[in-house]
Amino acid sequence: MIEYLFMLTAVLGAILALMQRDLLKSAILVGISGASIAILYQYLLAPDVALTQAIVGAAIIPVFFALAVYKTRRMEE
Amino acid sequence: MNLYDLIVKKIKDIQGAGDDAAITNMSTSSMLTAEITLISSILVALVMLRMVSKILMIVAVLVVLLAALVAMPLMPRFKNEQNDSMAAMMFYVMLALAIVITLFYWGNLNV
Amino acid sequence: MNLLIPLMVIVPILCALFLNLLHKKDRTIKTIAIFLALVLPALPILANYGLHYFGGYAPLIENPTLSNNLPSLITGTALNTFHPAITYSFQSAQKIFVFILGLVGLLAVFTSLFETRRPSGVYGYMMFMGIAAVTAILLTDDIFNLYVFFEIAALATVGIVLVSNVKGNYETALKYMILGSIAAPLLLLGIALLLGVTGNVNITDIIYSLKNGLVNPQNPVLLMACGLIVFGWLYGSGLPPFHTIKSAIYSKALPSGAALIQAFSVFIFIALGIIILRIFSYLPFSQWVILGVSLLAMILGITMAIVQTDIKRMIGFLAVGELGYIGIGLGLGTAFGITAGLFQAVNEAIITAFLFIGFGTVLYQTRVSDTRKLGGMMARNPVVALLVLLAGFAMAGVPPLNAFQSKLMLIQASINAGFPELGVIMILLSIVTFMTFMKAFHAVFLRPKPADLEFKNENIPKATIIALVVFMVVCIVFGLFPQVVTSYLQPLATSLAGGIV
Amino acid sequence: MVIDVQIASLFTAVSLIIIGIFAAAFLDNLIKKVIGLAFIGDGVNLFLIAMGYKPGGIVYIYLPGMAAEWFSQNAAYPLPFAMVLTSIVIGASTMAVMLGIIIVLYKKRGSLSAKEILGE
Repeated sequence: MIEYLFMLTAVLGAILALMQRDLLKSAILVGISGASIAILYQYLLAPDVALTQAIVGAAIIPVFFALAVYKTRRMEE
Repeated sequence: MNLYDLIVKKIKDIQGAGDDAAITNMSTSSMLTAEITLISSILVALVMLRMVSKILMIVAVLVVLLAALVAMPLMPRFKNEQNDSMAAMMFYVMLALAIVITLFYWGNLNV
Repeated sequence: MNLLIPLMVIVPILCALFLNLLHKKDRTIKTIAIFLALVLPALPILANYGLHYFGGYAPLIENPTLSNNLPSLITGTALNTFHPAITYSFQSAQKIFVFILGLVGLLAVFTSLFETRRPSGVYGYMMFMGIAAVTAILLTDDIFNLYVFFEIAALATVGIVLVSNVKGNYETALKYMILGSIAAPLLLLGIALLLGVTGNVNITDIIYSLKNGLVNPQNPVLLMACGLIVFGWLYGSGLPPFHTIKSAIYSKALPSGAALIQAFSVFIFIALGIIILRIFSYLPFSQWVILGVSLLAMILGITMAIVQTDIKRMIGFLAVGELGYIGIGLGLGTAFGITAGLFQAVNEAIITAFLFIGFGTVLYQTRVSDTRKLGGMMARNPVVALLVLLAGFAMAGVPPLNAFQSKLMLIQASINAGFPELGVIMILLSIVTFMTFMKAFHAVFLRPKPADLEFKNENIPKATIIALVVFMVVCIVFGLFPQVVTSYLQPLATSLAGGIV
Repeated sequence: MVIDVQIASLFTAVSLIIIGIFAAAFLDNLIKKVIGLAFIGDGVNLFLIAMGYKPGGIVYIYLPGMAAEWFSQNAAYPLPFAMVLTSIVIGASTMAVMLGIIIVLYKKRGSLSAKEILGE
């Protein structure tokens, strides 16, 4: 049953990430969405992909975005 | 005012005041060539509709010919339409995606 | 098992990786790079035809020692014939394509080594990586492997544009990447749908499943997959609506890079087009879509080329327009038409590279690409002017040169297939192509030199002229002896037209 | 009524793709555009994974003691999973290149607006 919750957080995280004016918050929400997808992969019987997605989707990509925001500007004009 | 001046004036009107590129002899003649090529190749391509129905072909060729004559300098508009801005490109990409999917999905199911 | 087949992909990757280790030893790098680049066109000539299974996993039917111990659940069904490994297939058509790609790559690398100040660096890396990726796209029989190398080729293209230092290159590269990041995942989605229906990513196996009734070919999901793969094809080869971004990409790269990128587009066009024809030729609609898109590409590309004032942009649009000719050949669906289309692809890859590098000498000397500010180059370099003129003749299809043969074949094929209108349009657009080229040629070479035109570099490197002469020789040889190429392309065309793959 | 997990994941994937395309097409901020593109990639990956899922199946690891036939009927289909591993890495590297270009453009032009930077 809990997998439906993660589907919901994945989609909600995506929508919320695009609605933020603060780009750093968006980066974090991208991480939340990526992490929910990683857990979803675990439920869909793909534990090895889940591991990769947990590292790439929940850690590396948000860090990329955070670094880009740090090098440019935090608030959307 | 002779015909050449009329064409130059019309091209200038469509390009608008924002474009500072001078309208030279060369650019006008290339615009004209492009215009004629565009209209003639579209008309010839429309003749291929005869595969579907001959009457449809005749009607389509006449309608497109009339429309092209009425809206005559098409090429400046075409050039403006195919500019390098992201928004225009994205619009056409989305349009193409929609057309391709629809054509393949409905076109093949209902043949 | 033929070891030279994987080497065609591995050699350029090794070049890309190891040449930069020798940084600062310029002479050594030049020698090694030229030697290794010479290997690129030589490999396909030396290699024998065959299939290469990565990891050595041949289909069970060819591997009796393994299949003896397996239950009949596996050996008794279609699983017995499926390809478990990533398969590279090297046949006669691939031989000529990889050879031409290697030749264009060799000459582009050769030119860039002497035109750029530093022979080692990111530029060479990206060029070799792109060559490796496109070679793999041509060879692979595995549609997911194709997607991976498709992405690598796109990244290499972006890399070639980024290092060029032309004004506005970053903006164009970013636009290309954003559009690519929409189109490439959708191509993957198409592949995913295909995988979901057939359970396979090997193209031969997918066709086997479709032909032998393992899956229903009229499944709507397959239609969706075909649409998405066609969309990825539009992006990969720069057909409308991607023609504006693709021609912008050509114009923002250095001339040698642009010559290479257009060869990438041509060969991606061919590779994906062949795949669409192989898998989906049973849908009558697929051929109509290929024809329609090609017609649109021809008309839009060539009419847009006339009104450009920047030489590189003009050749970029012409290159897109010429893609339409190939597509018409493929879309006609007859063996003769497909042969003509593939022959036109080979010719176009050479001629457009010839034009880019030829006009590149002007850019090298003056750093100006606007036709309105150029002039009088004929007096400085009559030899180069003559070579560029020959390139223009070749593109327009003037008799003794190669595109004449392929365009003639295309027109004959379109008349034989019952579409004389296509022949008329092709002749019309050839004439306009010639006029466009002559306009640029007049503005750059024949007109008196404007007073304010300055020369940054006095002399054209000998290497560039050698490259141009090689291109000219290839054009003339292919023009006089078209059977040399068409005999290689015929088997593939016949199998595509007959639907027996 | 409970919807099947597989169908629900496919719908999640499609909605992620649609959200991503929407963001890439309509949002003006370049970083937001790239975030949208990341969602398109995620959605396609999830689609592939959901395709390999087998309801009530097991993870595709062949342990000693399993009967081969039982395993082949109950294990998830591992081919798409192997593809997704590659696809995730490709997506991440593309993203990194795009963000790098955006940083350079910001240094040059001092803006993150697509209208300003990627206009004509």
